[in-house]
Amino acid sequence: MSLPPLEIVLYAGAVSLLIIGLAGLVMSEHLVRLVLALGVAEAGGNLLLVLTGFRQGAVAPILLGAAPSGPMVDPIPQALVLTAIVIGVGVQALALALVLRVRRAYGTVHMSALRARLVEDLDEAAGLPPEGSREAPGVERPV
Amino acid sequence: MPELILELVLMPLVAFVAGLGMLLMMRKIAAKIQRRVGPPFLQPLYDVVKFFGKQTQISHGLIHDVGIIVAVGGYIAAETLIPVPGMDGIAGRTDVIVLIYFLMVPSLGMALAAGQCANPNASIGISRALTAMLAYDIPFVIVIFGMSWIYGTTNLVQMVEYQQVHGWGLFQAPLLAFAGLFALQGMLGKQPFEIYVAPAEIATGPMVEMGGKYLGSLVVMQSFSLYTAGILYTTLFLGGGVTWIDFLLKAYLVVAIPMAIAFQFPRYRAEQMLGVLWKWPVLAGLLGLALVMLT
Amino acid sequence: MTADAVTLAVALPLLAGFLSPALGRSSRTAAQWLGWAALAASAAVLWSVWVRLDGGTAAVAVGGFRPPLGIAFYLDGMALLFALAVPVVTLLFWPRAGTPQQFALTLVLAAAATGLALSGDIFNLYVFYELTAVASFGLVAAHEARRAQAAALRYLLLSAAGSVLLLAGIAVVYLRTGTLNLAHLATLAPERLQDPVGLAAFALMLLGLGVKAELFPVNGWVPEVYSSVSGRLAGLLAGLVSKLAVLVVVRALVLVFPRPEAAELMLVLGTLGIVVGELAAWRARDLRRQFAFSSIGQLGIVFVAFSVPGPAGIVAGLAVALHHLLTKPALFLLAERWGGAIEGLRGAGRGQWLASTLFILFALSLVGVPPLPGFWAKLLTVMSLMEQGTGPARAGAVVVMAATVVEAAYLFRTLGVLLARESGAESPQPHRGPDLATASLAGLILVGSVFALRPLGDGLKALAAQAVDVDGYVRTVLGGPGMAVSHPASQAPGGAGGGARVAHVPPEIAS
Amino acid sequence: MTLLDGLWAASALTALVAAAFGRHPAAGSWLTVLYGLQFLVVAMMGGLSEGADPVPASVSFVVLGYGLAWQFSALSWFFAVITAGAALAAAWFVSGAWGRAYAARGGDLRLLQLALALNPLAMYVLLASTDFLSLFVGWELVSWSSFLLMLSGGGVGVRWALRYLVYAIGGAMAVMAAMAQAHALTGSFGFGALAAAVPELSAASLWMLVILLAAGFGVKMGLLPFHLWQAGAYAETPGPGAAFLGAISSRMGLYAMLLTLFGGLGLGTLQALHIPFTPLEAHELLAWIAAFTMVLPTFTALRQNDARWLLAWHGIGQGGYMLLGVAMGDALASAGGMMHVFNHATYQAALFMAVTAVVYRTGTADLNRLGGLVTRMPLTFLVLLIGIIGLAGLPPMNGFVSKWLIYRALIDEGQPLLFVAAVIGTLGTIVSVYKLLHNIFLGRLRVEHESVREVPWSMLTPMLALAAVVFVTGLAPGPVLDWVAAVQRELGFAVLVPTLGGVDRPDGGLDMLWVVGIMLAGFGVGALIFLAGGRARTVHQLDNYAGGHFLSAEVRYHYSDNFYAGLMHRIGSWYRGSFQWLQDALVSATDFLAQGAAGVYRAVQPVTWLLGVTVLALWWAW
Repeated sequence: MSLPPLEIVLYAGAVSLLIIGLAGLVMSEHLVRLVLALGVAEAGGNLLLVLTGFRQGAVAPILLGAAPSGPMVDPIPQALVLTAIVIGVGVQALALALVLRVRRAYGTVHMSALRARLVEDLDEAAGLPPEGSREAPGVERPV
Repeated sequence: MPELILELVLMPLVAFVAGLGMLLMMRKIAAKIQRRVGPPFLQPLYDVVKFFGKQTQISHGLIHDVGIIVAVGGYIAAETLIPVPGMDGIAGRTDVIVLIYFLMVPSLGMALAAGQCANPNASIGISRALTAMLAYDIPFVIVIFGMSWIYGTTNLVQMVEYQQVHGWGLFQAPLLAFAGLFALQGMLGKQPFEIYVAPAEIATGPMVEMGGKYLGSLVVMQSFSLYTAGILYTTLFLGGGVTWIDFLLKAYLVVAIPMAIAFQFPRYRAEQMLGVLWKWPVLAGLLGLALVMLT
Repeated sequence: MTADAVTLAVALPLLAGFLSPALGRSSRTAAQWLGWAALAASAAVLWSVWVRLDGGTAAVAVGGFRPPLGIAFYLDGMALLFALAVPVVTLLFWPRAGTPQQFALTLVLAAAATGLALSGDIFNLYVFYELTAVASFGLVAAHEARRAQAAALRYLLLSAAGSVLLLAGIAVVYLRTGTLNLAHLATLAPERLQDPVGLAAFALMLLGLGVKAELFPVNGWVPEVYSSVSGRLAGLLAGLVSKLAVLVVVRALVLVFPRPEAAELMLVLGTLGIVVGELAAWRARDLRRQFAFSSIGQLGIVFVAFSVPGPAGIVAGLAVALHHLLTKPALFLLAERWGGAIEGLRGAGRGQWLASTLFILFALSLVGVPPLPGFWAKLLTVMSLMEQGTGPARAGAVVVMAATVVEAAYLFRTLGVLLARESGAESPQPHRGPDLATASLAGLILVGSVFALRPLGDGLKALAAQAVDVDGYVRTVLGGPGMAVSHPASQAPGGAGGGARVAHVPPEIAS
Repeated sequence: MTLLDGLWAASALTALVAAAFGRHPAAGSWLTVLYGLQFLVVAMMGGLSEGADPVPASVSFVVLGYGLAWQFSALSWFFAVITAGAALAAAWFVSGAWGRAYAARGGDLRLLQLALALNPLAMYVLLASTDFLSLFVGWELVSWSSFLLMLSGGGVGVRWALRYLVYAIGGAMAVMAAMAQAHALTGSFGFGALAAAVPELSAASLWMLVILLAAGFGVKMGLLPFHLWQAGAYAETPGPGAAFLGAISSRMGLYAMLLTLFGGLGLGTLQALHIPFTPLEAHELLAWIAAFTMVLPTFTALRQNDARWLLAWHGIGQGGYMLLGVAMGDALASAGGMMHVFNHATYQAALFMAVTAVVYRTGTADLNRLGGLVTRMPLTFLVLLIGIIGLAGLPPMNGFVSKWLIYRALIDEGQPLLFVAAVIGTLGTIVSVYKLLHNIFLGRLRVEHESVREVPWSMLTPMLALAAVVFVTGLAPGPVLDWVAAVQRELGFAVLVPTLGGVDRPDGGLDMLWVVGIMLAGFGVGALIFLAGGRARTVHQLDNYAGGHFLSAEVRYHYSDNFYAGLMHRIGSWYRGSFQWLQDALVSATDFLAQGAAGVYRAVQPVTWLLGVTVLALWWAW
């Protein structure tokens, strides 16, 4: 598949954004950073989607009267990406709301601390002693 | 049919007499080795009569009696399973495998009787006796297998016939014959494998609570066991007998060998006995078996 | 009622979902009844369509645009079966004690899940998938305990990352084919997608959808969420939502990516999921997490079964999936009161004989004891894998069977604790009536299906034959008889004025 | 309605009555009558052992396109008659005083009765299998019903039942794999199709089938190395349940092996299947596994201090004789192996019942806490004595006949090592069962057992009946051997033509009528000789030689612990617990893997896995 250099740059940019976003999701510690990383990844995904309709030198497919001469870009991805952006924004808003509630409940915005507290909470809710060095199943082994 | 019944009566009777003779021989050999004169000719008979005639007879319960009856009766019955010159008894209807398991029944009877005595010394004796059985029976069954393989039959009558045509088993499988003799030493409970009888220490062994006719029955049982072992070995390796004279001669000779060895040895402990009997006769037996089966 | 009425099955719960908070302000009971009515109506619509189709297939072009331009609903046995399961299961697992907001979210979840089952367009699938996700985040976070919010946030981050991958996968597919309609894709796929790029697109979509479908290893949220929320919600997510995600994957696999490599990827990840899920369940120290991990393992079996090409795999996968749909939610309901540490449940089952009996029944069926349905499902899976005969398939069969041993070990170990003669320190409260009733219903269906094995088996085979009939799909959607055009007037949700987060959906449906 | 339907109906009725009225004191007798009815129905099918046509069931199903049908043949009938007899004896034993005492001690009598009734029902279903599918269905039913029976006592039994369950499911999965493999190879579940396809199958496929089937069914039989569950699971089951399980339950594994390996694949296939780089064929491999199963568990039994455990371990060992006989495959050996199923069921049930009777009276089965009971429970002693003679395989009991057939065949076949192994197993059994008998019934009676009485007739009757069967079928093995001959004919083995007393062959046959007759005559003569002596006086057990000490009730004058001290001094260090170690290692490995699996879900950020697997998947896609 031979693409024009511009498109290569554009695709590479979209994929890079996606990878940067996912890497941020893996490596970040702060909850807000995580949400931002998610935003970056989504931007990458959206860019990829909208690029699928891109044609170099093409015009917007807006039909006013006569059809324009020359190539037009594919309109469908643009419609799709609009939807995807809206969804993404909604999800990010929800995420931020949850970050706020989590901060209020746990007093931390750090993922590792949150994870540790969550596990404690889960064990407590189940009436289990915290899982420490005692590497044994909860009940006797079946055999 | 009447002939068969006569045989069935005669075979144990002969066994009894010949067995008492073997008992006498044993004591004579012991005396010779220990440079004593030894008992008179009829001493074994006197012993039996004396034991049975005793006034004080102590029983420890029904099973004590039943066990003794099984011990003696089992041997009496077993005598009809081995062919002797002129008499096959029911040997043709059974085989050597039946015989070796049949011979465990009297031992079980003795074990029952000793166990019922409620004396731990007797129980210890039985525990050792059963351990000894585990020791000597393994080489012995190897021998039985080998001889059955050679003769192509497990029928003792046919075994004798085969040997009378093709020569003695002793020459066909000398290693197996050696293993058999070794096992015989253990089977007879003679030194160095006599820990379970332990005749030198009356306090330990199955006989500790036996007296009177109980002990007398055990003497009878021993005489049967000597005779049975002798003729079984004769039948397996020495071609049985054509006439009673050569048959009994062979049987006495077979029994004399362990006797002669016995009185020159001290005693092995139970675990040592296992070690010895599981090593040399088993090795010899397996080697003999390999020679027989591969050639 | 014509086939295009099925849009109502999506629209009615959605509409009710938007009305519910407003109505709930004045009367919670009214909101609840509204929800029930919408779901019942949705079920009725789907049922009547199913009856009318009578084993046939149909396509509905929403908004009047003829495929492949517009977006389409595709109706066949498999789609309708799962679509019908949505309102029914949602009704059974209705958040009875919830707020009107929870009702709304549940209704949106039901609407989106129905759409997921019916949709014949991959971008539309993405939208419904996102809607399902958002509704489930909301439902998880609505649980009062703070651990639910933390779990919801972590769930959200993972799920959103998965969605990005799904979107990327869709972008790749569109890039290569220029279409989003599944039927159109099916015709184009043999020449455009049978290469590494196409496979990569499938991998991205599989992993993206896998988050919801509890596919290994993108299911890190499962134990956290299921042990944070109520048994009803856990049952709904584990039983229903995961199956619909699987359904979408299966559709994509059958129609667009019929390549052995694609199936193999599913097989490998499914196998690993079985291993990891069952082993983790073996070590789990409380009942909820045990069931959560066991659910991961079961979904692994579903993936493994569906990975077998041809109708045999579909039959096996459907059997396993439906069986899990029946048993696992019911087990989560039982875990509602027995949710604590397993060791603390000593003797808890004595005196609660109905619950114990149900537990035994579900455990037996999960382990696969004939003649219970679980056995037939497992047998079909193993046989289809062995029949396939390739190395990975055989390995999958071995893993399925080895997992059964582990599963039996922990389920009956737990049962042994529950029925122990001596009792624990404190005995848990007895089960709530509705929970037990729902679980009993599942148990009755389970036992009842033993007596209907023959029709069930035939039915599944018919469904599977239809599902693998790619030509039939294409014919139904792109032309020929059975195509129908829906009435724009039925697209009511646009005017419903729901929350801002979902406001973009109605135009999408109506577009 | 066929007789098989009748049998199922009778058995199902028994289960229903047990479920409904099991707790009621009078239910025991009614249930016994119902078990008697089952036995009667089985007996009415006796024509099967004389070459009558198979008895089909009138129910059949079609599920997912597979037909499910059932029928009884000579093989089924042979196992069914044992099952029905064992169930009848066990139910009779429960019906009276034992059941009441069990309920009074807090046992769940209804559960026990129900489990006891479900087991034969499941077995009748299994025994009527016609193809892999019905076999598997029946197999699972049997597994789970015996699981229920093991559970029914609660307590320690639950742990053992769970261990059993893990083994049983593992075995069942092996069977399922074999079944799916057979279906993949032949396109059908039928044994006939498999047998027909054998010539076209590769050695690898055949080996896979043989190993899967042998392992799967071997678990139930307690074949090495899958035997660790059995002793504990059977021993800790409530007494009559243990008697039933010990008698017949694990023999279902042999039935299934006979049906699939020997009937399906065929003995000839096994004999032609060569193990690379060795002189062995598949059937010899089975025989060697059987040989190890005979020897090792028997010597484990020797070390047990609990009577029930000792018997259960012997049960495992005796299973080895059955497989050895069948695997050797000639007329004598296979007859011996199959007859041993019958013989073992009779004496093992009697033995478990005798031990249960002792537990009923004394409250313990600990061999170091008993002794001297022969004076108090003479009939139970008699049953135990007859039972152990049978178990040890000594004349005149039936156990000897089946073992003799196997020994004789091994000599014919020229298998010295297997022969020696068989004899070692027997010798170990003799040594071990004497300890059982001695420590319970012989030696010194303990003070606390002075007032013990014989058990009531409701318990004695089935025990004595079983003991009588052990003796009578030893005296005249012909009828049982006739049944076995019918099975041999059905499965395509060489057929043994028996006489009433055993086997007539010139080069060493067996006529038990003569053997037993001469033995009894010998005992008679022995008794005459004994009575010729002076009249004996019975003394009290304390009137004993004690090296000068004066014995009193306080002095413990009894030898029981470490009964074979000398033997253990020699072989004690040979007990390595290797199989236990293997099992523990497997469990530990699973646990270790499970830790790793649980670790997947400990990730702080699960997106890590998402990213990782995406990269891997994309890399793989290219």
